[in-house]
Amino acid sequence: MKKSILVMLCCCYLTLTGCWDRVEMQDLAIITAAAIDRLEDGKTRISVQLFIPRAITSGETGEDPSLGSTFVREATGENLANAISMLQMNVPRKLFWGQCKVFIFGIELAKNGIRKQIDYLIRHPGPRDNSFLYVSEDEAKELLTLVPPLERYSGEALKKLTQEEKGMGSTLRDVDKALMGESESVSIPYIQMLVSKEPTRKLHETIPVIEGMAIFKKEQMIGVLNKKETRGLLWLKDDMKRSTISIKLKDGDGEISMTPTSGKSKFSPEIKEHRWIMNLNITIEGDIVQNETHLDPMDKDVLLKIEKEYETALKERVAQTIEKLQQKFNADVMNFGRRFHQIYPNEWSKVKDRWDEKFPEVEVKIMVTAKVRRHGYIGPPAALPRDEVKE
Amino acid sequence: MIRIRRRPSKKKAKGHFRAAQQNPSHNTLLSKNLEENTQFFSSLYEESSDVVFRSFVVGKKGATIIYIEGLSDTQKLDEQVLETLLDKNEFDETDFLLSIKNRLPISNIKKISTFSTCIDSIANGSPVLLIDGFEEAFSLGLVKFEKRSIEEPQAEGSIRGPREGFTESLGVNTSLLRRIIKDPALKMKTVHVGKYTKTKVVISYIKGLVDKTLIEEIENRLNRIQIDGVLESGYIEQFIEDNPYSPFPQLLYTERPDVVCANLLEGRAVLMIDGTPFSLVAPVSFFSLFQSQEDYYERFWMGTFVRTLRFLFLAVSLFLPSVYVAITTFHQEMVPTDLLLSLASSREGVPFPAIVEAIMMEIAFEALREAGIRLPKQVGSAVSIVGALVIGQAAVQAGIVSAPMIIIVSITGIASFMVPRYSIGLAIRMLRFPIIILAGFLGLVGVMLALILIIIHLSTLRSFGTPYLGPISTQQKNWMQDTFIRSPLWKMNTRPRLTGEYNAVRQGANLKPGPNKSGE
Amino acid sequence: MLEKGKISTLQMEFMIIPAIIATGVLSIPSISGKYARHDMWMTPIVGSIIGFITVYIVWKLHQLFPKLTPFQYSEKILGKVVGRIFSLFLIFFFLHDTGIVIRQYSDFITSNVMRETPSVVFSISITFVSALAVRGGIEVIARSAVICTTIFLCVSLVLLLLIKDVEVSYMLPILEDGLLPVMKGALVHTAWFSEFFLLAFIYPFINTRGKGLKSGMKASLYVMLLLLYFHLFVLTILEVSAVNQLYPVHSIIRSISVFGFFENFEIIITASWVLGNFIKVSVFLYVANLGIAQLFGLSNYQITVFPLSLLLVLLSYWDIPNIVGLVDFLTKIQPFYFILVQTVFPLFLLIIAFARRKRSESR
Amino acid sequence: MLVNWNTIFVVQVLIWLIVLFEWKRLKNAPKADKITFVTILILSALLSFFQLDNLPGPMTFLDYIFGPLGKIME
Repeated sequence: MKKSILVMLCCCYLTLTGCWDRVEMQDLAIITAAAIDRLEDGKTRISVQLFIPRAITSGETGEDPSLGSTFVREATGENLANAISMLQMNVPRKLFWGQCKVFIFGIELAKNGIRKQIDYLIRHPGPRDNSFLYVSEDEAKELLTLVPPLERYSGEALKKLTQEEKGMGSTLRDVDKALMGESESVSIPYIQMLVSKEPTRKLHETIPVIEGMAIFKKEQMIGVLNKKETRGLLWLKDDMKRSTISIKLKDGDGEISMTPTSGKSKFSPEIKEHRWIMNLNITIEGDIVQNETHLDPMDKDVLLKIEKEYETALKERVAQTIEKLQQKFNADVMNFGRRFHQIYPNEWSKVKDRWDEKFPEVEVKIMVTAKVRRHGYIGPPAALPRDEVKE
Repeated sequence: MIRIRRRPSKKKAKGHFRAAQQNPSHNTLLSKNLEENTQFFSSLYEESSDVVFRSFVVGKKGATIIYIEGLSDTQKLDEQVLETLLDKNEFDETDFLLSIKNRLPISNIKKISTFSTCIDSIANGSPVLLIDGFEEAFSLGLVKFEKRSIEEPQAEGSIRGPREGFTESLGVNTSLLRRIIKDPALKMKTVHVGKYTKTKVVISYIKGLVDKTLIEEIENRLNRIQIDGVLESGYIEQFIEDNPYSPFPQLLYTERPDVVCANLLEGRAVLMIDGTPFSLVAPVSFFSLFQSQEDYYERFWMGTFVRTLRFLFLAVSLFLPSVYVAITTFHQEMVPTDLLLSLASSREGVPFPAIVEAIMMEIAFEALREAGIRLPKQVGSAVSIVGALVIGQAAVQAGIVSAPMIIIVSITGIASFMVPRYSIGLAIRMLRFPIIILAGFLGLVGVMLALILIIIHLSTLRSFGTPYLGPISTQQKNWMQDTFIRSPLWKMNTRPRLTGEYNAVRQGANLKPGPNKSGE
Repeated sequence: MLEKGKISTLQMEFMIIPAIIATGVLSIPSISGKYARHDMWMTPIVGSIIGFITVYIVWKLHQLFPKLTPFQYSEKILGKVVGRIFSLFLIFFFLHDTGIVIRQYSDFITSNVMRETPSVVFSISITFVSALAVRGGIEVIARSAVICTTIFLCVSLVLLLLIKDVEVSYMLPILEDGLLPVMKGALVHTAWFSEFFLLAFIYPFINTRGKGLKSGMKASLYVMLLLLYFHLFVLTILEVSAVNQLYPVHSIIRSISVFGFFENFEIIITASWVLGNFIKVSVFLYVANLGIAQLFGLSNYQITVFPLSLLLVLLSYWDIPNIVGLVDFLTKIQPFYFILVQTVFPLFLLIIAFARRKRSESR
Repeated sequence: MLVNWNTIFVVQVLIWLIVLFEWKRLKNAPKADKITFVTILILSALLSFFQLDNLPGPMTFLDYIFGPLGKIME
C-alpha cells in the first residue's frame, strides 16, 4: 500500500514538473532550406523555406499549385544568431532545423567571409553537420521562392542535384574541416536559377542549378570556376561519374564522346631537390556513347588512337583547372598541402606558414591512362554505309 | 544452491483456520451400530436430495449403501453389488467382511474406518457400504460421471503435432501422460487443496531428472495454501509463485500433453489440477515462454526463424507505440525528411497530443479485444466490425486521430498476438502503458529507462529458485541452444540447467544424421 | 558475509567493460585528439598498459585475500586505524567518481538530446534505476549487465556503416611530433583504464576460482580494442576537426546515412548509451555501497543504497560549475589522481602485504 | 550565500520519500544501520543548503594537490 502511494507520488512529480523538450508535431515549423544574405548595411538576413503540412494530403483544396508546398519567411539582425531569434518571432510555431539540409549563402556574404555563419551552424545543435552549403549567384533568398515543377520544394531539388554528384557538394563538416586544415581553402557549389523557356510556366516555376564552383580561401570567396573547370575539379576530387568527354581525332571528321564508368585519381607528392612535385595519376575506363566520325572503334588501332586522344584531352582539362587554381586563385582546394604534410612532415613544417607562396610553385605532373571498355550496342558508326567506314 | 523466498505466514490466521476445519465428528471412527452411522450421515446430508441411502439386509445383518446420484455407476451397483449381496447364499460368519469383499466383483474396493474418509469417498463418487456390527465400511470404486471427451485444445492450436488436449477430469489427464511416458520413473504425488472443493492436485515429475528440492519446495508451497476452493489452475498459480507483484507469469500453463511431457523430460515438475484442463509447469524462464511446441516439430531453421520473429515482435509490441510517441514529440529529426513531412501533414489538425492519442487508441484497442473474447461469437464479430470501422475509418476522417497512429496501434496489436503464451502477452500489453507515459515525458531516454527497469525486474525474478532470465543472463553452458535460436535436436545434448544441475545429459553424442552412418 | 550472490567470469566481463567505456567513449576522443592529433589512434594502445598492470596488481591482492574486498584487506595490511581511514578514503573516492560519471552522463544528454530539460532529471533517473539494481545485489547487476552491455555494444556496430566515408590517409603522418603528444593523449586513457581497480571488488564474488586474471586481462584488451575502434573512426572521419568537437563519437554518428533515407538516428545510439551508463553507475554505486556496509559493519547493504544515491546526485554537482571545469578536470587532474588511487595505492598495498608475509615467514 | 530553495525542497521531499520507503526495513535494523542511514541523509540535506556548483569542494582540493602535475598536460 505504502509502495503504491510512493509510485503515485513519483508519477505526480513527473507530471507536475512537465516535459521540457516536448514539441508536438503540429507546433513545428519544419525548415526545408535556409538562405543567408548580407544586406548593404552589413546586417545579416536569414530567410527560411517553411513547409506547409497540409499541402501534401489535401490535394483537392484547390490551392494554386504554383504556390508550392512551402513559403518563405525572413528576418534581419546584427548577426546570424540575432537574425534567427528575430525570425522566431515572425513564425508562430517552433522553428525546426533538424531536417534542413540546404544552406545557401548570398554572394555578398560569401565575399565578405562565412566563418561567423559557419560557427553558428556548427555550434548550434539544430542544423546538421552533413547539410549542404551553396553560394548563390545573386541574393540567396530568391532561390528559396522558386517552386520546382517536379520536386516539392526547391531545397529538395538542390539536394537531389548534389547527391547525384557527390564530389560537387560541400557539407558543413567538409567546409569546417577544410578551412581548419592545411590548405585553408574550399570549394562550394555556385548555384543560380535555371531559366526555363516554357511559355506556359510562370517564371518562378523552376529550380536552382549548379553553375560552377565558388572558391573560398580563408573564409572569403575569391572566385568562381565555370562548368568546364568544375568538371576538372571533380577529377581532382576523385569523383567524376557522369561528365562526358568529347575528343576530336586528327583524321576524323567529327567527335567521339565517352562516358567514364570508373575512374581513379591518385596523388603522390614528391620533393626532389627543393622542387615540390605532385604526381597525379588518373586512370579512367569508359564507354563510347557517340561516334560522329567515320572511324570504326572495333578496330584495334583506332581504339588505341582514341584512347591516346582521350588521355591528352583529359590531361588538358585537368591541367587547365589546376593552372587556374594555382595561378589565378592561389587556393589549394585539392588539399595538396595535406598530402605533402602526410608524406613529408618535416619539409612541411618549414613551409607551413608560407604555403600561400609555395602552393603556386608546386609542379603538377599529370599522367592519364584511359581505357575504352565498351562501345555501346553497335561497333561501327551507325547509319553509315559499310564502305564509308574507315578502318 | 537454491534460494527460495518464503512468504511469512501469519500464524494467527492459520491457527484460526485450522480450528474451523477440525470438526470433531469427522475424524472419529465409525461406530459399530449401523443406526448411529446412518443417523450421522443423513444429518450430514440433510437437504441433499441427490444423496441416496439404500438400506437392505445381508446375511441377517443390516446394511446401507450411500452414494451421490450421478457420480456413481448405478447400473453396476445394481447388477454387481446389490445382486451379489441380496443373493441367498450364506456368508462366512467368522470373517464376514472378508467374505463380502471376496464376493463382490469390483476391482477397486477399500476398507475405510473413519467418517471423514467415508465422506471423501462418497464425494468422489465411490458408494460406501456400511454394515451393522462392524466399525469398518467399504468404499466401492464405482465412479462414473459425465466427462468431456478428449478434444483438440482450443487455446493452443498447432498445425503439426498431437491433437489431444487435457480435459477437466484429472484421471484422464494423468492417463494421457502415462500413455506418453511409459517409464515407471514418472511419478504422481497427490495433494488436496481447498477446504470446500478438496481439489486434487497432482505433482508429476520424472524421478531422476528432476531436482528433489524442487519437488519438496512445491509440496511445501502447496501445503501452505489455505483457501476455500480451487476452481482453476490460476488459483494455485497465484499462491505458489515467487513474486506475486510481478506482471510476468512465473509458471507456464498449458493444456497440451505433449508440452507437459516435453517439460517433464527437461526436468521440470508439472502440477495437474482436477477440474481444469490447464496444468502448470514449474520452473520456467522468460525464454521458455517464447517456445512453442511446434518449434521442435518443424525443421530447426523454421523454429529458429519463427523464434527470432517472436522476439522481434516482442520488442515491437512493447516499444513501438512509445517509440512513436518519443520520436514524434521529442526527436523529430530522426524521421527521414519525406516521412516527417507526411507525418506532419497527417498530424495537422489532430487535437490531441501524441501521447494522449497513443494511450487513447491503445486502450480502445484493448477494449475491443476484450469485448471480442467475452461476447458470444455472433455478437463478437459485430463488435469487431463496428470497432474497426469507428476506430479505423471514422476517427481518421473526422480528424480526431491521425492515420499513422492507427497503423502503429494495429501493428502493435498484431505483434502482441505473436507471443505463443497468452499470459506473457498480457504482461507485455499491460507494460506498454507505463512505457508510453515515460516516453511522453523523457522521450527515448524515458523508453530506455523503462527498458532498464524491466531488465532489472526480470533479473530479480526467480521461478522456483531458477533465475527467470536464464540461461541468457546467467551464461550457462550451451545457453544459446534453445533460446533465441532452436538448434537441431541432434545437437541439443544437454538439458537446460534448472535448479542444481541434475542429470544434465539428455541424449548420446554424435547423433547427427547422415547418409554414411546408417550404412556402417 | 554481506553479499551472497555469485557471478561468472563472463558476467564480470560484461559488467566491467561498460563500467569503463560508457563515459570513456563520450569524453576521451576529444581530449586525446587534442594532444595526439593524427596519432590519436595509438593513445588507447599505450594507455591500456595501465589497465593490464592494474588488473595484475588487483589479481595478486585477490590471491592473497581470496574472499575479501579491499575495504576488508586494507585493514589487515595496514592495521586497523590506517586501514579504516584508507577504506573511508576509497569510499569517498568512489562516491566522488560516481558523481563525476553521473555528471558526464547528464551533461551529455542535456547538451545533445534534450536541450531544455534540466540535467538533474537525468541524474536522478539514472541514479534511481541504478540504485534499484544495486539493491538487488551483484547477481542482479550482473544479469542486467549481460543484456544491457550486449545491446550497448551491438549498437556501437553501426559505426561500421561509416566505412565508406573513412579516409585512411588522415592517419598520416605518423608520429609527426614524436612520442610525447601520444603519451599525453594516452595519459587521459590511463584514468579510465585504472578503473580496472573495480575488479578487486568483484573478484571475491566469482564462482570459478582461478579464471579471474585471464578474464580481467581479456576485459582490458576488449576495452582497448573498443576504444581503438572508436578512435579510428573518429580520426579517419573527422580528422583534426575532432579536436573542436566535445563529443566526437556522437558527432560522427550524426553523419551516418544509409540509402539516403535512414539518417539522423544518433538518438538511438545515445539512448543505448543510457544502458551503458546505467551499468557503469550501478557498478560504482555498488562498490561504494558495499564499502560503507563493510566498513561500518552493517547488517545488509540494501538499506544505504537510496540515501547514498541521493548523496551522489548532489555530489555530481558539487564544485563542478560548468562543462569547462569538468573537461579541465578530466584532462589535467583525473589521470594523476586516478592512477594514484587506483593503481599506485593497490601496488603499495601489495608490496606491504608481501613484505609482511615475508617477515612472518622468516620468523 | 544564496540559498536555493528549490533544491532544498526537492532534496527534502526525496529524503522523506526514502525514509518512508525504507521504513519497514529500518524498524528492524540494527543500530549501526540506522545511524549510517540517518547520517548519509543528513549529509545530503546539509549539502542541499549550499550552492553546490560554486562551493569549493573536492575539485578545488584536487586541483590544489594535482595542479602542478596538471601543468605537464599543457
